[in-house]
Amino acid sequence: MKLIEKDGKEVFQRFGIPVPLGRLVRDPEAAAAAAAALGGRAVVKAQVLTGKRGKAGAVRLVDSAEQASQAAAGIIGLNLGGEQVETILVEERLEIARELYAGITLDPGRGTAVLIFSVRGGMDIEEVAATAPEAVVTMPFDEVEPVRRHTLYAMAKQAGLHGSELVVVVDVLFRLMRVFEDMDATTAEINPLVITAAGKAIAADAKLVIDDSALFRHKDLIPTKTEGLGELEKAAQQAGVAYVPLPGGDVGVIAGGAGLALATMDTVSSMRGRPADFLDVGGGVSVDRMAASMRIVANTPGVKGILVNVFGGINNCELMAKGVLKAIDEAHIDLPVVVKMRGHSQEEGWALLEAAGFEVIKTGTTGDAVRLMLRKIGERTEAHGDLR
Amino acid sequence: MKLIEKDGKEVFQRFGIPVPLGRLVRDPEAAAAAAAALGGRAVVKAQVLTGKRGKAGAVRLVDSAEQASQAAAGIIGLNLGGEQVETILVEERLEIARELYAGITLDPGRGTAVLIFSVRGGMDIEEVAATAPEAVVTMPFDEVEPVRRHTLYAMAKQAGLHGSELVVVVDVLFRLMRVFEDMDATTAEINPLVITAAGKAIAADAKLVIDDSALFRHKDLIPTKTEGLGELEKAAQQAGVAYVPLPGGDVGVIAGGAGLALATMDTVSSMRGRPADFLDVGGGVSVDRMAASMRIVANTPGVKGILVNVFGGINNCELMAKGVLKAIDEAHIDLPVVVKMRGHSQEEGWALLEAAGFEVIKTGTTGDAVRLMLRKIGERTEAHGDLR
Amino acid sequence: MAIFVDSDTRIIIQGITGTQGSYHAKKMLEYGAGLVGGTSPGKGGQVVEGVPVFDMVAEARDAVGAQASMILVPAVGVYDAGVEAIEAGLELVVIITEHVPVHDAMRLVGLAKRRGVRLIGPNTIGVISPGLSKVGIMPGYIYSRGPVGIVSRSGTLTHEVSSNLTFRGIGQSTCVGIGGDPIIGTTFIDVLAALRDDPETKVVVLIGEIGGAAEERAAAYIKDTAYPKPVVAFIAGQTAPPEKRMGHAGAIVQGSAGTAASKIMALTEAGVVVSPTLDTVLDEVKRTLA
Amino acid sequence: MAIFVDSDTRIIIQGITGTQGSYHAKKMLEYGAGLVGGTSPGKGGQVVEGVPVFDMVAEARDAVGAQASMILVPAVGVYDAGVEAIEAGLELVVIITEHVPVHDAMRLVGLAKRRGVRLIGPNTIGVISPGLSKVGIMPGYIYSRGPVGIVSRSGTLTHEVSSNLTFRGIGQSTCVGIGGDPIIGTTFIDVLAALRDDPETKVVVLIGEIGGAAEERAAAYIKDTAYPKPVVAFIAGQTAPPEKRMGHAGAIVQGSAGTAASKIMALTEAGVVVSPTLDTVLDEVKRTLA
Repeated sequence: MKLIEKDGKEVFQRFGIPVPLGRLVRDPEAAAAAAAALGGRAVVKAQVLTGKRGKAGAVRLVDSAEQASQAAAGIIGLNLGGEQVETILVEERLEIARELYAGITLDPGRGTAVLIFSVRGGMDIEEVAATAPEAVVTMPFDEVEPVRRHTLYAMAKQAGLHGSELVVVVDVLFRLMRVFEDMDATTAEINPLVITAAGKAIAADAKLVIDDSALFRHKDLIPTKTEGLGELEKAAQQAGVAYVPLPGGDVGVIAGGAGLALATMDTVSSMRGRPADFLDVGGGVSVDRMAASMRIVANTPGVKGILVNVFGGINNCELMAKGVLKAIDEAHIDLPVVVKMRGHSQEEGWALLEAAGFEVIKTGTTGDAVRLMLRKIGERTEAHGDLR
Repeated sequence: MKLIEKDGKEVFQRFGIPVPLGRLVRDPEAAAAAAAALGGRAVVKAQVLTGKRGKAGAVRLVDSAEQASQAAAGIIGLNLGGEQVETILVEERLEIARELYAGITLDPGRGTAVLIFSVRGGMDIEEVAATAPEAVVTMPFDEVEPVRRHTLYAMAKQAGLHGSELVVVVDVLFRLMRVFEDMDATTAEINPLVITAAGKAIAADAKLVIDDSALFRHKDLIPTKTEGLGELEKAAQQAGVAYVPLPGGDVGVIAGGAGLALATMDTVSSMRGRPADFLDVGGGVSVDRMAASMRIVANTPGVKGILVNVFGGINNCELMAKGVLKAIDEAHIDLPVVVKMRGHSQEEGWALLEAAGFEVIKTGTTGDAVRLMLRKIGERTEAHGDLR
Repeated sequence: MAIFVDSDTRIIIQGITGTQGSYHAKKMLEYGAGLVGGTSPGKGGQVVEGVPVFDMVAEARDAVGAQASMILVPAVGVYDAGVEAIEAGLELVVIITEHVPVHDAMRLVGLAKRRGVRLIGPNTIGVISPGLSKVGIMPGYIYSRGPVGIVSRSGTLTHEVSSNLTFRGIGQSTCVGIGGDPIIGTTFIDVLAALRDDPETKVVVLIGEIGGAAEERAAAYIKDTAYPKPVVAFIAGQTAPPEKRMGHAGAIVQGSAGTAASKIMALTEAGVVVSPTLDTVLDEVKRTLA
Repeated sequence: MAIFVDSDTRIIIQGITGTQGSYHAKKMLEYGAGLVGGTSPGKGGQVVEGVPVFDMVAEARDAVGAQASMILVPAVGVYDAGVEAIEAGLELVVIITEHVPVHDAMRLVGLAKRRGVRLIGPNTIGVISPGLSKVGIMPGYIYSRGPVGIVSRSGTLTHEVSSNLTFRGIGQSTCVGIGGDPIIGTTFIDVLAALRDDPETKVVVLIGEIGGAAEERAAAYIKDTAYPKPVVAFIAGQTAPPEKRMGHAGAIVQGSAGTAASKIMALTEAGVVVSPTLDTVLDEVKRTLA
């Protein structure tokens, strides 16, 4: 779960990381009031989950309440990478002496997390990492043993800090480690970590992503904004399946396992079909979850046929077959359906589907299944030629 | 800091340990209402910090709101070991199948903490430990490495648990470990840990003591009741000195260090004097802290003279001498004062005191100082013989 | 020969009394795997599918000589179960459960490394040495014994490729699902290293997918070690739209890796035959074996 | 000879730039102790009383060969400072600070044990080998070199007994304040064991107080090991009113120990001469030495 900057900063603050004063607002009047409360001099920032803000003009410096109102009016409603700006943060402007970078994320290659720090923070940290790797220090850790404050001192010195900056920055790093661990974060990042003219370290931005699988440990975390989901995506979330609609496609894909779903989509594309979605039913599929998956894909715009490509491994072919049939029956799905299914309880699953008149791919490949699907869609389209 | 049962249970609950439903009340009417809300059947328990409740009749079972009112009236105002009952807890009555014991405390001998568990809980756990030590299992731990759930399973099995009881009890033990560690407890105890007829494990009592030195980490902990302090004790707490008045004494004692304070008291007693207090000024003594100590002891009932027995180690003789003189000057203390002082800045301290006309014990023993103090008190008493 | 598990491996299931646990106990026994017991705290003394249930892994280790564990408990209990298996000194721990918190996975991977325990998963179908044994949930009869070693991030793609091979008469030495999560105990490289020393394995099939840099690292390993066996690879998600990213930290760790193009290029440069589609994997394997 | 610290010991002060730190740096140098530096994060490069300040203990270890550290930072920072000293591999770590959270102390004691580091304190005056060196805050000139080893829970009682001995011409080999907190790194028994093997120490003075069971454990050690040197003991608080207790757990750990009577009886039974008053300790020591 991604958090908007302000929500991330509130978590940071709870862990003792200094953040600028600021307020979330939703209209120009409130922005003006918030800026006035800060003495007029402020930063106005779009609060979005994914889009890039800097170059899009969605972060603006203002010197008065009036300017804040204008800035807010200019930012609210902007579309940043497909995301509409609804909320903005009006925030204290810092007297910046230096901009550093601090980030923690997973390092799958090591099977650990990694703390990344650089005295060259700001917008271009990825470029720094690529062009001047010596300016970026990294420290892997796996939470089995605690990371010590003195270890962070050694790291920050290696990065070139000294004196009182060393102390204030290490304190932020130490607390950021706690945020990362205690909040089950997959990313906890401060860019820039500002050293003010007065020598304080303040998190001028916050990027915090919480592991979805660990949200049960953070029930008190109520985000201001979550990713905007369409109706079908909400239904998918509720059903517990991973679903992404793909505009312009016509072959509905339901697969067991993300890898198989991707490969099925690839196979469709390789045969000049167009997948209409990615849907992974996940493990431990019930009749209802399978039926829900069928309904979601059937309702995905443009879908002309549904290809079900599943295995009885952690799942059970009989239950999945029942789910397919339940959806067809109850939701009156009138689309060609091809099921490729094998594994645990395959005989039972096959029997149910065949009794209902469906053709089942038993030992054929995904390619065989896709071919059949495309043929069926083609036949149907020809038959309904007048509907084109 | 000791917590009353109800405060302890609220901490337990926050950590997921099941506790009975209950409400704190301060009068019989509220007790009746609380019992009625529980269906009439309830337990009414005095909420005190130190006194023993069971045998004093301060825990009563009731079957109706009316009985709860009567029980509350009988308990409120009781004096339990010097402590007045002001608050009572009206609590759900559990269907008790078994009573177990679970406690965690420090084990100074090992330099660790120790988890203590027994399937023979209830009132007499100390006797069980003394007479049937095999019925009590213990596990030392020092928080350097985490205690695992499977380790607790092994311990609980060793204590004789099995089946679903094993699961519910280990869950409570695991959470109690978290209470102990995360809350900086010096004692976290559940006696009895009740297994209900329905097979649940519920903390029917709570004894929780938080390390005073770690309270800075628990600023959100607002106890319902803290130990009742007299005016002088409050002044001592504010000044940051350890102070206990001793009724019936006449020799005021101010010492640096608890051990020296105790030994000074012992020396007074061994010479047939009667110490009027225990006061340890602690380390890093300022002029003001020393002056406050002087004022507190001068105002302790019965005090006829003040014996100051300190060292310049972590403290400084000059500052301490200034504090003594400041108090005598500003608070017009007209009592014989004997100062035994040596160590860092002793020359400066001695000079100040001698310039003000005080006799200083420089190389003499505590015995020498006490002898002089008693002689001075004796002289003063004789001189004021008419005041006897 | 096989890697990680063979007919002598004494296996338990943690969570054997659950629906999944008891179901897969039955399937493992039907397959002939050496399932010798299971655990479920508070259920010690029960019997599931004829094998004894213990409260604790250490008891199973002492009583029935457990060497390997398959963890089938709900995600919330995986950390405790994993720590228990690792600290009981088992040799192989396979975590089937999906949606395990990634910090829990990371701590388990760290503990397993320190203790020298082979941890596979989480979020995996497990490992099968067809015809000998399995510590996994794969349907046994779509696998068959033979010369192809398979390593995959995707469980169902492992089923797909193995079953397609099986139906065409080509068997497998050992198939390892390493799991689809970002932090896993056993990587492509670990499995490649083990398969290298397995005389029965003549060709290795590596099944990857977009995201992360595991395939790029595997490619580097194959190149750096001049890997002595032919490797056929397939990357799923070649036509998927690119993922949106948040923050720079992940980008710094990952560099330019993650896309299908990056992976295919890295593998190709390492001398791996990258199959353009899923179905052509079969042809590539056949050709390589010929 | 001396225990724990002698004239060769290379000492640093953690927190040397603070009021207490710089004051005691001066006092240690005046005493001739081998103070070679100090630490204070962010103050690396400064100089205090002529010795260099470092940001980190490891730097002091590498640059000036620090072997021992005296920690004089505020209570809230003691845990980090202690961990740093222990993990830098120093041999002796003395925590002077009082009011250290007991869980912090416990974790430090645990770490020091695992690493084989001699940890003294917290809440102690430290250790002095009179005339040679000290890692402590005691006023040096009330101590003098001689045959009496002293171990005490109370810092000021150590000053008292040592100064009384000094003023009467009896010196000390090493005096150790073990600290007044419930959880401490070095116990009576640890010091007794070290003094036993110190040829210069002819008699041991053990200064205890009411509460806890440390004196009872020391008595058991003296008895069980047939301790070869005479021990003179004093227990402070014989006339103090009994403390109120809460909960049973402490009572179970402690049993009947804790009162002056219990301690005096245990020590007497172990063959220790227990001095009835503070002043008579001197007479007992004199008699024992005669």
